[in-house]
Amino acid sequence: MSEYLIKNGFVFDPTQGIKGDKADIAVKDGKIVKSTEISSKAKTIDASGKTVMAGAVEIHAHIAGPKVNEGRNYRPEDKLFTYTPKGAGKRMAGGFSIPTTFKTGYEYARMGYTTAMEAAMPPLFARHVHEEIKDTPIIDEGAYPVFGNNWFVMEYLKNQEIENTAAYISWLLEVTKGVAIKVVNPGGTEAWGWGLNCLTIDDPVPYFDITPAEIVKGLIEANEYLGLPHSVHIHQNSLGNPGNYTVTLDTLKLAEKFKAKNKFGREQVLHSTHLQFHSYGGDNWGNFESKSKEVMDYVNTQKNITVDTGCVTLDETTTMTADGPFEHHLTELNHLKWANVDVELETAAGIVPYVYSPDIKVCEIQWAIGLEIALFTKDHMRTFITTDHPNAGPFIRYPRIIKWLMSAEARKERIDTFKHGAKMIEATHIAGIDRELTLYEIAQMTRAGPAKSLGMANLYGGLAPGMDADVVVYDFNPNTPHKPDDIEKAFSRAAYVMKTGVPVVIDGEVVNNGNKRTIWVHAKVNENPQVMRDIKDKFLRYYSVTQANYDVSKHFVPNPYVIEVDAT
Amino acid sequence: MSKSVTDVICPFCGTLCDDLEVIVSDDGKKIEDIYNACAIGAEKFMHAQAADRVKKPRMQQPDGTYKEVSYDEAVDYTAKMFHKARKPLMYGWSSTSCEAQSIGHEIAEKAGAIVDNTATVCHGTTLIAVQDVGIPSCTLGEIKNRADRIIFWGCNPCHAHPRHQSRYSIFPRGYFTNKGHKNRKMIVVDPRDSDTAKMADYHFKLEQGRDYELLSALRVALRNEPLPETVAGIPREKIIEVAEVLKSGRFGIIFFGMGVTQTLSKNHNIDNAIMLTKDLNEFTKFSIMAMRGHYNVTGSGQVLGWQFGFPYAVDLSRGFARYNPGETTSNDLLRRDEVDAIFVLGSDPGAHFPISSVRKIAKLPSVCVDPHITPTSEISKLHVPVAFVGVEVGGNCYRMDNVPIEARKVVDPPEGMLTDVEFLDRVNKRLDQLMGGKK
Amino acid sequence: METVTLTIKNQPTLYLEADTITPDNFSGKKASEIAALHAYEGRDQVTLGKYFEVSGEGGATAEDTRIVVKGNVSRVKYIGMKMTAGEILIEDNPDMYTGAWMHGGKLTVKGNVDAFAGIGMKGGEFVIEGNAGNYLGAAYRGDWRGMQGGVIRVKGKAGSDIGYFMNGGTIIVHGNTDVHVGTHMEGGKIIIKGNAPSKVGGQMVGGEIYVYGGIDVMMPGFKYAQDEELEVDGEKGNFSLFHGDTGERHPKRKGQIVYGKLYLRN
Amino acid sequence: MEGGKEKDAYTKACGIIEMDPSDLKKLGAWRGTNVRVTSKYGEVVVKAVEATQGPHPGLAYIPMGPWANSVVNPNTYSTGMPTFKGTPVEVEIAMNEPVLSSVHLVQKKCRGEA
Repeated sequence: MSEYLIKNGFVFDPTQGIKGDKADIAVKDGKIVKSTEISSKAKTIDASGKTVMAGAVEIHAHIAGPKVNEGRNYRPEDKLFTYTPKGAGKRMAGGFSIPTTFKTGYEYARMGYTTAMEAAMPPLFARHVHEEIKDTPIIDEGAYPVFGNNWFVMEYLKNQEIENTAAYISWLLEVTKGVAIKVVNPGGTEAWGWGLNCLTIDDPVPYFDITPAEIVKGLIEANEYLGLPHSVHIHQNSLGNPGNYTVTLDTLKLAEKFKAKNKFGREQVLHSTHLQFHSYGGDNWGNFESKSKEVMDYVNTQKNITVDTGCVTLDETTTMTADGPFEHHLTELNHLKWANVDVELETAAGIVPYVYSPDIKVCEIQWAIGLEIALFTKDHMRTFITTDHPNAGPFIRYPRIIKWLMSAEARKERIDTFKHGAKMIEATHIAGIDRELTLYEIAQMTRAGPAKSLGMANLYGGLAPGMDADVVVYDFNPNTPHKPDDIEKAFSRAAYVMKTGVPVVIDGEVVNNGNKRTIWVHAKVNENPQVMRDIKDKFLRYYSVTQANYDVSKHFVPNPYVIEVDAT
Repeated sequence: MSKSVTDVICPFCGTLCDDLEVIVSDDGKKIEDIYNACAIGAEKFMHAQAADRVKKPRMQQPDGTYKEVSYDEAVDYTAKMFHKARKPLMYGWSSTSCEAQSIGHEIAEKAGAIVDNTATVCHGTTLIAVQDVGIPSCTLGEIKNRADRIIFWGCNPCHAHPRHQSRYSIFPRGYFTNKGHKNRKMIVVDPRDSDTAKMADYHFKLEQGRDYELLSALRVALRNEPLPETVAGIPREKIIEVAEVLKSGRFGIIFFGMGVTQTLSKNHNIDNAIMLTKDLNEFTKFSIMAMRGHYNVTGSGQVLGWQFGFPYAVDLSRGFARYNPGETTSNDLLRRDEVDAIFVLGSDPGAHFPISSVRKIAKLPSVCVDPHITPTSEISKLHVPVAFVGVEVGGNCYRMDNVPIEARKVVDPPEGMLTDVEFLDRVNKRLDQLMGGKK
Repeated sequence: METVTLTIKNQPTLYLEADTITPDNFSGKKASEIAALHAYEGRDQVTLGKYFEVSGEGGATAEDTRIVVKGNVSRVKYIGMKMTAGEILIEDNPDMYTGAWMHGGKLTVKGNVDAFAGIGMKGGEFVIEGNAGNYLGAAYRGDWRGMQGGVIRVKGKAGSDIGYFMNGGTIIVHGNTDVHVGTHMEGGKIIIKGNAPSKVGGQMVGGEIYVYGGIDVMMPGFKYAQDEELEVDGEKGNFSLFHGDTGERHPKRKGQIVYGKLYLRN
Repeated sequence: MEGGKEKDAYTKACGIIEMDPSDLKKLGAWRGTNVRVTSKYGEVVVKAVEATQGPHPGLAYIPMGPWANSVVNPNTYSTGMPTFKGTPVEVEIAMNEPVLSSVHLVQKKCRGEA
């Protein structure tokens, strides 16, 4: 079988605490092994003078499924003049903010990302999500089904029925081939069924007689009852509104009384996603300001929380979220085309294009807040880089974000070209921060950290023997002088990427479609006839499909990696 | 002994009913009875059983008659047609599975083809409108559970989507609509007294071709701006009254069909209907949905979407994807002589295109893949019969509200009959051979 | 200024996509280099030289380059696409996308143009001495940013959907148009010296439309404001001003609602 | 329609023109009379029937299929969609001319025989 030795690179691996030491990485049959375990026939990859890291792990992006595809189909202008023609073994690839599935796989791989999580799967549309995942080459993928506005969940949690909630979650993860519990605007999206919303954690959900706080607490409890690999993954109430940081702190505090219970080494009970959108002060767009410090001061003290940034990249992009009422609010602000889908018994989704302009003060402030969250972080194993792709910007901008985080000079250059630079500086902290993150911290934020938060640290995000051989070489020498743009360039086009032992990218170009897997979680629970009866009843009375036609059959997941959990 | 297959998906219209029960003979070869289907759906299943069904590919002869050929010859002819053509049109894709569509797209990339589906003559203009102004919509279960205001604009579900009203829109009792149709007010806009219009609480019998003006008038009424005495033949007072009815509901929906998409103004009609829906969301909750025709035209748009980024009329000729209805749409391509071969699968342009376009098809190298004999098959150079998707072979499909539902196999196809997927797969491999690893 | 003359010598059997025919691409090139520029017929990559006799050479810059296209080019698309400066004169009838996404310079067509001419136009001067097809000066599908600037003048008549999603610039049509003029218009000016049948200014948010001839059926969302004496395209006239489309959202400026303006010549 | 397009049932369902009874009377036609429908774009022989979903004087309706498509306006206004609805037509009695089946009609039109 295949053996490789990646020699003489500067290795950054937080799982082993390696901080740029020169080291060799040995690979045998798709796994990392000790150098002594490979034969002399191993193929050598010379990484001298270059940076070596594990394959990066995307914890939150919208890359597959109904709303992503609606975004593609309703934005022909997003494809105009962006296409890359087909090549040997490569399909044609196009789209800027919402790339085609082929382009999604190719572009992640070229940046050294080897695993990605689709952040919001509407259960009724799970089959669609998996069809797209199947057509996304190279990267391992999983998807989070949404639970925060689900009628079963709200009805069980209204009566504090944790065991029933857990049994329903276990059933849904299995039939949808899902990974984790995603919560989007808890209660607010159900309220949107009537054109309403829940803007604080205590706003009652119409008809269901429950509050967002009760939904979140109940789902955390059910998650830990099951011991799932990942924690509850939350997009909080009141996203995108001035002054919402108090709602954010209220929600985060809900996690305080829970403790992580799982066999996967995960320590947090709540992952709070795209925190940038939730760290706003002021009470209108005129006095809008950053509250990243207040939010991160709290996050830094709480070991049971992980977060991702949701950095604004200052591009024209396409916002899409299961937060239906937010997208309606946004289209009323920018008057751009609005798509919405309410999904029976489960969730909703909205889509609106958005132009983050460096000439608009609010956009400049949003840019600063995203970076501040990363820069105020004390433990980079708990804060991860995302753009909430494509909401705050397309994922292809990660190298640029890394540049901004690693270089105060690069940040200053950007600020200098802002139209409202002085006003932006007044409303944020960014100009006063001279911190520059290290490659080790970047490896924590993009590899080891997200893998640990996902409960997949045994597979991904590190280079220790026994882990999957996802190895990336960047043409970047940390020990020689460089310009900020060199960082962006190196991280945009990896010199070498290996996915589970197969070289997939060489010199920034895709050379192989790899052996992509779909990850899902099988959580075993005790038989629960009541929940099975409830499910049958809801399908008979309220769903528009029969229960027998709801399951995602196995052939939609042709190369699965199933994580087993036993909660019996 | 007969056996019963339950939860069967109906491969007829975009309603994609998934509760059919089919009674099948013990050997799994014959359909004996069908429950829950509408008359048209039942006929579709029974047609698969017709004794005079064509079972072998047929090649057109110089005198216009057809001669049986083998599947090998059919594969070879088709692959050679793609190899030779410089801009072939691959049309149809609406009555087949997503799996077949996906292989078709691989062939299209290699051949530099244009992939267009039946939306081009049904809801293509809807897709243009969605690209211009978006679309607030929902799944059909939302309507069943919540809707109290239902508009049918330029569509006649009583005939075209027979179970739509009983399953989703008018009669069912849902979570918040436990009185069924008594909870709902029904408004129909149609120049004719259609059977659907006869059931309505309000019927706007508008002048043909004035949908755009009437939609605008409703939007003007919502903003309390002045209106002319009549618009599209409808008195001002009626327009204002209906605007109030729409505002006063708690959850409304506009269903629209080809009466608006094919009428003058076309995409603009839908555009304005969508904007009316958006406006209504300032007062209450409102959605809008296209009454899609073929059972998997929606799926074709989805697969094209994630693979290329456009829902129909996708031009791959230059090695990358482009899209512009008016240029890359089948009827414009045929009218302007832009294509040099045509491959049809899962539709019948011979029956559904204007005769001027059909004449162009008859002149081109052409392959028609269809279980039936159709006007298209009888003017094509090659007709390839295949198994019926949804009856003799399964596969994924998308309902009119984009909900994916996997069609089931109910009976075996006749012996030796290929499926769409199998035929396309063989053409794809043959094309690879012809191209010698290039392209 | 240097002149390059392209004379068509072979007709494509399909259509020729010749987006390389711009002063920007021709500048600094000799005839042989221009003949070697790429074009497409179906999936085949070809050269301009296969279809055109090329004489003369490009100027030092696009600004110094003039292109004359001679012969039957009714099967040639994309002439002048994205041109930023210089001049093109097309003596016959080019096909679709003539002057599409044009930024600057001057493009003159002696004959007629087919659909999508001048879509997404940002600047420059585009004169069509014959007739124009549909979607003249319109937005590309899905884009809310249609024509932004520049002037399009049609001496003959125009098709449907002219100035769709228009944001700026001017379109002048001396003859009649088909349905849908300035739909979703937010800025700029459309002047129609002939008739426009119906659906004029539908969903218009801002901008100005002038119609000298008649409109068969007015959109319901236009309300009469006042009569105005105006100078339009160099001539004076008396116009009735209508505000609309009142079914659409409209911004407010200094407390006043800003409507789209539809002027009908009295 | 789903029973087979070469079959008589398809011709019976779609090879027709639904007309208002008053228009039929004006034309001097009865239910079931064959008529020739002519537009700017072509002509076709179909069977006149009384509109079931009416009344609508002046408005006639050929449901779908090659009969309708022999006379519709193919202009797409650069949208891809022919203008299937709202084509002005003239109707005259054509008592002795047959209504062709869909397959024969299309074949004949393509050969330039009809």
